[in-house]
Amino acid sequence: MSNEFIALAVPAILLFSAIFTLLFGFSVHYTKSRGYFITLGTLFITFLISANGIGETFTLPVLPHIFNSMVVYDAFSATFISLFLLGGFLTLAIAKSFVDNTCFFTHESFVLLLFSLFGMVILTMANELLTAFIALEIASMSVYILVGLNRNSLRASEAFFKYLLLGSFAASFYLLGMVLIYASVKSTNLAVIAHYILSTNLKAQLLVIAGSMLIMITIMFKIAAVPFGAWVLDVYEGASFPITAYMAGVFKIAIFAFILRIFLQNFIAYESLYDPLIIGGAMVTLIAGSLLAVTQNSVKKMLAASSVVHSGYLLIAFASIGEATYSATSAIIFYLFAYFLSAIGAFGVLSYISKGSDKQINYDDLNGLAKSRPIIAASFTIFILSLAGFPSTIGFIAKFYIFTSAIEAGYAILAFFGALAACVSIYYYFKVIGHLYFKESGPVESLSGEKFSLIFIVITAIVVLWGGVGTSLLYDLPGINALNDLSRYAIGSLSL
Amino acid sequence: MQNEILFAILELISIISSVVMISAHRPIDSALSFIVTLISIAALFALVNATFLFVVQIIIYAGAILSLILFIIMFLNIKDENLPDEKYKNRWLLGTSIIITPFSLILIDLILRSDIAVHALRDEKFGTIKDVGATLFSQWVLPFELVSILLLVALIGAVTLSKKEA
Amino acid sequence: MSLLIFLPFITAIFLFIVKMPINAVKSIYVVSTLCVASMAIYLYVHFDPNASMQFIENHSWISQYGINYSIGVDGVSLGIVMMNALLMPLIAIGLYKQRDKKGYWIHLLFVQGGIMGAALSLDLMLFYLFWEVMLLPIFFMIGLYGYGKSNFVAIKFNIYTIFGSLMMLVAILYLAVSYKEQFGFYSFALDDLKNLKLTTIESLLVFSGFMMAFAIKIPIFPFHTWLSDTYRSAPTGIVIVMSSLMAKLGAYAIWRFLFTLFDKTSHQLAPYFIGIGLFGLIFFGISAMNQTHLKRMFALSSASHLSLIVVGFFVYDIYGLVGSSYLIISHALSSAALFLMLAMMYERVQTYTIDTLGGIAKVAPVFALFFAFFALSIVGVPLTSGFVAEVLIILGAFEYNIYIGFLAATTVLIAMLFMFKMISAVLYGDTNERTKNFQDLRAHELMALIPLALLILAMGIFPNYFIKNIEPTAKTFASNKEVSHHE
Amino acid sequence: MLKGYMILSIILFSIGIVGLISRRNIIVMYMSIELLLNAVNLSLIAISADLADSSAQVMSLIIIAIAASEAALFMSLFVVLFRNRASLDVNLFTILGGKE
Amino acid sequence: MSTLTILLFAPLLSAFLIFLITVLYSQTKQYVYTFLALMGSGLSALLALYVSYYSYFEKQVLVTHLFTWLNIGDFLIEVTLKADALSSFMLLFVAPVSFLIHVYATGYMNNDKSYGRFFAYFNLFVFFMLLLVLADNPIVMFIGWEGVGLVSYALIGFYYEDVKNTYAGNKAFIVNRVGDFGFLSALMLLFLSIPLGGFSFDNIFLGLWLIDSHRLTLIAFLLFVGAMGKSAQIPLFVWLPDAMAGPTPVSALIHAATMVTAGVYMVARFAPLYNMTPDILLLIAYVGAFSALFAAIIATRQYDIKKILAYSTMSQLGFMFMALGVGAYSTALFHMFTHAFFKALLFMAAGAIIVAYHHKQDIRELRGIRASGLFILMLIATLTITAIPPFSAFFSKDAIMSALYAGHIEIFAIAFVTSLLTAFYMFRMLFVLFFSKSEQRGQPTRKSMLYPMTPLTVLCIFAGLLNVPEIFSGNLSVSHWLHLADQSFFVPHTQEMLLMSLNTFFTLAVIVYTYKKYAYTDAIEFEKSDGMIANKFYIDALYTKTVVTVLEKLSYFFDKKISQLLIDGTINSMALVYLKVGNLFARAENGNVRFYALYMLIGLVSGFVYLYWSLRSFL
Repeated sequence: MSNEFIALAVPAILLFSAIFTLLFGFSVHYTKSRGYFITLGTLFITFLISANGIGETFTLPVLPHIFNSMVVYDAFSATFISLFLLGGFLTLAIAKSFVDNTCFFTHESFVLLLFSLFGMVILTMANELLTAFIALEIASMSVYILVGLNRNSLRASEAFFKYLLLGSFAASFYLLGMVLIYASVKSTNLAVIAHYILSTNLKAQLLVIAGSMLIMITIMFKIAAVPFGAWVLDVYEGASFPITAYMAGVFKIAIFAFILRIFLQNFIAYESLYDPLIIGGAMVTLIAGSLLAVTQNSVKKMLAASSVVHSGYLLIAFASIGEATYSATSAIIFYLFAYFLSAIGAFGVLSYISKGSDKQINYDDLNGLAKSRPIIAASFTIFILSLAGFPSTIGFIAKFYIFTSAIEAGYAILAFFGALAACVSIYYYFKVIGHLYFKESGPVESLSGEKFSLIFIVITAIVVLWGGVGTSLLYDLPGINALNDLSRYAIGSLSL
Repeated sequence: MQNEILFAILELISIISSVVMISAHRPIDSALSFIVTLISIAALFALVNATFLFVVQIIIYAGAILSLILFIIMFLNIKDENLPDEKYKNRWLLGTSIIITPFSLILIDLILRSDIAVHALRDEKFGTIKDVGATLFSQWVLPFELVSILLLVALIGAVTLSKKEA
Repeated sequence: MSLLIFLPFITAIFLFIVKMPINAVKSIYVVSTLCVASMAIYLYVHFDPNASMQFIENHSWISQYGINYSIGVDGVSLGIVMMNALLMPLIAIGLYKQRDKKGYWIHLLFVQGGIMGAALSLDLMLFYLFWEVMLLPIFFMIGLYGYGKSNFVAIKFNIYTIFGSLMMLVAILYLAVSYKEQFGFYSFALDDLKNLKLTTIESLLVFSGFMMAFAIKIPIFPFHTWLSDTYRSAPTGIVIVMSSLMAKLGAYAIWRFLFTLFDKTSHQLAPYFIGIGLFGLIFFGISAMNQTHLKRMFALSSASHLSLIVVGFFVYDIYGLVGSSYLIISHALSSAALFLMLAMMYERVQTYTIDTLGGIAKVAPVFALFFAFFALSIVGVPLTSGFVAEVLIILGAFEYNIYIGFLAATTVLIAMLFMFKMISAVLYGDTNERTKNFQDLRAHELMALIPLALLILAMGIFPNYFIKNIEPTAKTFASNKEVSHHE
Repeated sequence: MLKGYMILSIILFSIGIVGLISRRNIIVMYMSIELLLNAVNLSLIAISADLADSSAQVMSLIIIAIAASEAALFMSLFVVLFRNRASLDVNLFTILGGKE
Repeated sequence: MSTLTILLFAPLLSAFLIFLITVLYSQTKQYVYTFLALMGSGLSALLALYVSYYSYFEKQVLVTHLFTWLNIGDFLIEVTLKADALSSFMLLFVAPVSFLIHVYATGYMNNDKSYGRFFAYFNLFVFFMLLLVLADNPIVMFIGWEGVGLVSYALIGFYYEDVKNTYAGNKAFIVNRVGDFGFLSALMLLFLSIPLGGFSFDNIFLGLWLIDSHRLTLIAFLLFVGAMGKSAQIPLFVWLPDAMAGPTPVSALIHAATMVTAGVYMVARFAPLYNMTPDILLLIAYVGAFSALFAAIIATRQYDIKKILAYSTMSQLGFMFMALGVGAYSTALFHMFTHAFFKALLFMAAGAIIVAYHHKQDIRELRGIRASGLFILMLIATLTITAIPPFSAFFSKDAIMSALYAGHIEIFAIAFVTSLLTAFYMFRMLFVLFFSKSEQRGQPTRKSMLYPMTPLTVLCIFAGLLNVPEIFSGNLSVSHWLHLADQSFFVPHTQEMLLMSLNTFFTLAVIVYTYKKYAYTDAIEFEKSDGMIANKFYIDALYTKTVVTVLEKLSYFFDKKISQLLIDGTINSMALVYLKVGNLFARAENGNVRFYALYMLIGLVSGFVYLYWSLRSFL
């Protein structure tokens, strides 16, 4: 049932729901939990709708006459939209206890969340540079605000400030890049650009190359690749846990949806030009992220720094796209999925432990958690293992794909490098587990058990495990194979 | 020829005023010189017959945004002692300029090397409100609508963030 | 046969979920491991020595990448499987009165499953999965139930071993990708990958990737520094697993993977590894001499013997191969028994330090007898299985090169250097405050030790019965050598 | 002419970047960002004129709108920051980051 | 169940039963052990006599195949018992002497709290010794060989409450193992050099001629290293004196009569091989000669009664090796035969003295004991060892002397000096013990200890008759029976007679001199106990310095310096450096947003520079 209606339904429902919540928020009937469940329900419904479209290859320009072919709905976007809608859903579901415990999480937050998802949906579907930019801005701006929501917190406001300033700075590169491309191509439509690149010689493409470089830099900023990702530690630290999870897991997916589309459709021709840059970037990112992660005392900052490392892994696959398009792309998709599950789980657990407070969770705050909350500790362990890429978790399979694609592309050295970074990551990840299990706790605080969040944490943990060992032996459940198929359909729908 | 001379003058004005903007110590000076930059840019718009955009630039930038900045500066009542004491400002300016030079030069070089000019003939309608409007609503409906959402988001954000504590 | 792998897992998960008293946990553990043991014995009885790979199971797992769940057993892995199946229940029986933590037993079950899986895997990815997975419970057990700076040690051990594993992972992936380039599709199956043609440099690099993992796990010479601290800190169950099973698995993997995949490279590098092995044999043996901590001493002693095993493998003739396989089993039995006894001793005197012990033979003659017996079986006195293995390895070494042979033969001297001193200091002499109330072995402890002792004796007196299952497999490898030499 | 505009645009863009990085005053930083956007707009208009096509002008218009929305956020940011810190010195906003 | 099987396994079974009873029920009455122990060894002694009889008179070889021990590739090891002449000859004295010492031990160990354990070991020892003797291939022989060493280790450290005893045991086993290292290496080389399948003695000897002579020399040498260890020859003799820490029956059985002679047996066993390597034979002769002399010299300054006997054992073993070295294998064996009797007797008597006199062992403290029975026994044994005719050793030693005389005169000279020294130190001990002005009375000796000495005394006197040389119109029946690959040599009868008389004369002279010196004097008290001789030529100290200390230093160096400091230190410092760099790097993450922007700018600029650089060819 993949027709225009569905293509429009998802953003429309999100938009509608956002505005409804905004208005409903002013009504006397509004309570936080109502707002919460409206949002959650919206996410769930939209996820179901978009998930309907995945699993086959199709391309569908949405209202091409009205929208001037600026958005396109294809298997690629459907896959990504489903992914981050699911991500948003899980984030919100796990954040239930956090939402309940904090006062700054008002109805505007739900509205902004929905708007940001709307922006991501459009970003994923965008087939035109300016549209993509606006969508990106919608999403990022919502996230900026979400970061700064807790305006009484110095940390939050500072994080907001940094994110906003640097984000705007980075965004202007995109615009400059767009203009440079436009100056050459005389159009901003991706398909036209692709055609231009294929049909002209390199001399005519100098500005296109420079422009694509600038656009890439914005993207690198968003996915926090070194040296453009210096903000990530501070912002993640300042933001509240669910928002951090949202940024780390969900937002990244949308960014990658766009970067993959634009790279695969247009700039793959410059692959040999870019590869050294991306490889260098991947290496620097891996090194810097690993270095940062080992020095952190706060678990949250450690996870933030490690998300830089994960960007490094993604860049490895990204570098391999030119030589091993299919496997690298599906590796990226799988990795994003794996990472968002694990990161959302890990941050979710932290937010669950923090009970909505602004407190920084240090390693020592985890001491003895295994005794007081064994299930939480076990789930946390699973997420951590998955982040570390330990076998039998989804994170391992993801790394496996990344390394395979790197080797397939002839960059065995990158895979080696990634392995080294993974080895270092063992240290800081297992430190967490060590604190969870091996250290005696101080006075045990009783955690008010929010069942709802707990259930979703556990479900996420189980999915993480299943993603690691899931086989097609049990035919009823989609396993690793199913995800692979999915990404294949998704890539197939791009006009390569 | 006349255009070229005008361009050169405006170019100089805009560059100088923007340099002043980034180097002035007090924000109010920066803001004022920024207005000069904006107006000169608007004039550059006009130079190529982009009349509508000339108007928009004047109204929105020089009028609205800059007023807002000035308003904020005054509203916050920033005194001189609240201003950062920028001891190493000039060093920073110099250093950053040196760092950025390759970037600028490379881009300028690329622009000079590439063959982008079409020299299409402009008809009379060009740059008028009608022309721009027609293009906007025939080809750029979606971005236009999206921008409205963006503004809504910004609005919500601004309201939420600057709200006093409940 | 999958049940061998998954029964421990299933039991572990069951134990984890269901709340029950600790004795029930132990009983279920014992029953489950005994089930595994009986299945393993069934396997052994029905094992056909002359067929190569048997009891094969094959299911598709990640089909795009040609990763299969594929397991099977041959003469080499049989030993590991048997040891794994037999030692695990004995640990519980021997330590029945100790270790009243449910997690301890659950983790041990996980380890068993992991080792079983790794020993049976014929698919490299599957092997890697199990190889890594068994680290986790080990990590937990060291951290949770260990002694001293267990937290630090656990993390250090983990980083050490995972470093090796990751190198192996890259190597495995490289193989699979090369396979795809040459044959058009991915495969991680051992049988497929051995058809690969790699350039010398490639195979050298990939080989070292694999070897890194195995070398750390075994450990051979410069990669051993995790060893003594880890053994010292780890709880008994894990020490037994590490010395008897995990390290042996590393040695086994050399045969299973390196020799299968890199026949030529293995031969080219054999002299170096023999050199390292011999050096390790002597180095570790001599290092062990001055140790005062019993577990450290046995750690180094294990390392010494494992180096000998490596030598045996790399001399790569039938005697070396069979001898090493036999030493894997034999040393597994002996060291398991010794570490079990150390745990029993620790329970009684709360110390591992040699200097604080003495005179145990006087108060606990049976304990002393068993302890001495197992210690001697490590030294490799005749009638114990270690003797047979050492003779074969030495024979193999002599066949390889006479000087190598002499160096390998020093093994009959090395182990004695510390073992006899240790026996004297621990068992003999007069009793002191700590040891004067040393209680002799209890019934359940005997139940665990007697089978080990009998097995060691049986393997020492009637080796042929046991070796006939290993020999045909070794023969095919040794004859491969002939072929590749002629090439 | 087009190239001249674009070169000017690049120069202004560079000046904006320099201002953003060199200045500690947050308001000046904001204005530098606005300068970046204006630089982009300048190019767009030039292209538009060169092409005699008003699409680029529309884009420029949209960019102005985006700038406006950013302005809204920045304004509220100033308010929040000044309320919390009573200063606009960027160097003081470093409670995040670094090692605690 | 063949005879040989029963012969071999009877002691094992009784050892096992005794052991089981000890473990299961510690209150068992002593006579149960006694019964079991004597049954085991007695049965095998009887059967051994039968087998020897069978072999001697019927000239039959008994063979029993038990099972296949190992069959890999060409390495086929069958556990087969084979009683050929040589084995039967060994059985002839090993099993009966063992039995007698068992009987003796029942008295000696009476009321010892580890009575059961003792006999378990003892019977186990007999089993291994028989296995060694009966083995028909070197690997099984090696098993027995190591087995006796092992039991010897356990028995030396029998009184383990004193750690020193166990250290003596350790020393014995370790030094023995050095020999075994050689033995095992030799066997491996031998196997690999022989192209034929199977590894029994017969096969080996069949294939010998195919082996390259250098290789063969090496093998022979390594085999001899094994023999050196077991038979306490220079340089691997240091364990034997210390081994006297065990109970006296142990010394009698293991370190005098049986185990230490295994080296001689082994060399004799490999006689065909040695005959092909004359260099090594010469080496053996010299090693034997020097060992004999060396031990005899040391023995002259020893005061511990058992140590004197230990050195004399070493010395006698030296004689045997001299004989082996000149190819007189059966002569060596025959000396071993007589040696078993007189040395066992000496030890038993010494043990009886020790038991009677409150476990004193120093002859200076034991001076003037009054025990006529023991004196007679001791005297006979001492006369035997000094080869006074017509005691048995006269025949055996004389045969050796004449063989040496025929072969190597210089070795003969050494042997001659040694035999004089033997007379000196043996009689020194005898005179100091029994001929003294002072007087000591001890407890009476138990019957069970005295009785087994009687047959030994008889054998001491008459065993020589079994191999009476031609000169006394004998027919060398033992030599003929053994039928070894002896090298023939010829000494004219007159010369031989002369030698004998010379020998006897000088020996008697030495005895007289000794009597003068030690009987009823205090000469023993004035001997310096700190000279070179008394300190055993500092050989022990030398070994400690060179081997033990070096090893300990090395151990320290390996563990602390290389492992912990070098390797682990490197790894740890790598981690530390990493952390340091991380901290340094974290400084860059200073929270200042301008710096973040600067990093971005740097990234941007470098990206563009790279781009420009790589596009340069198109520009």
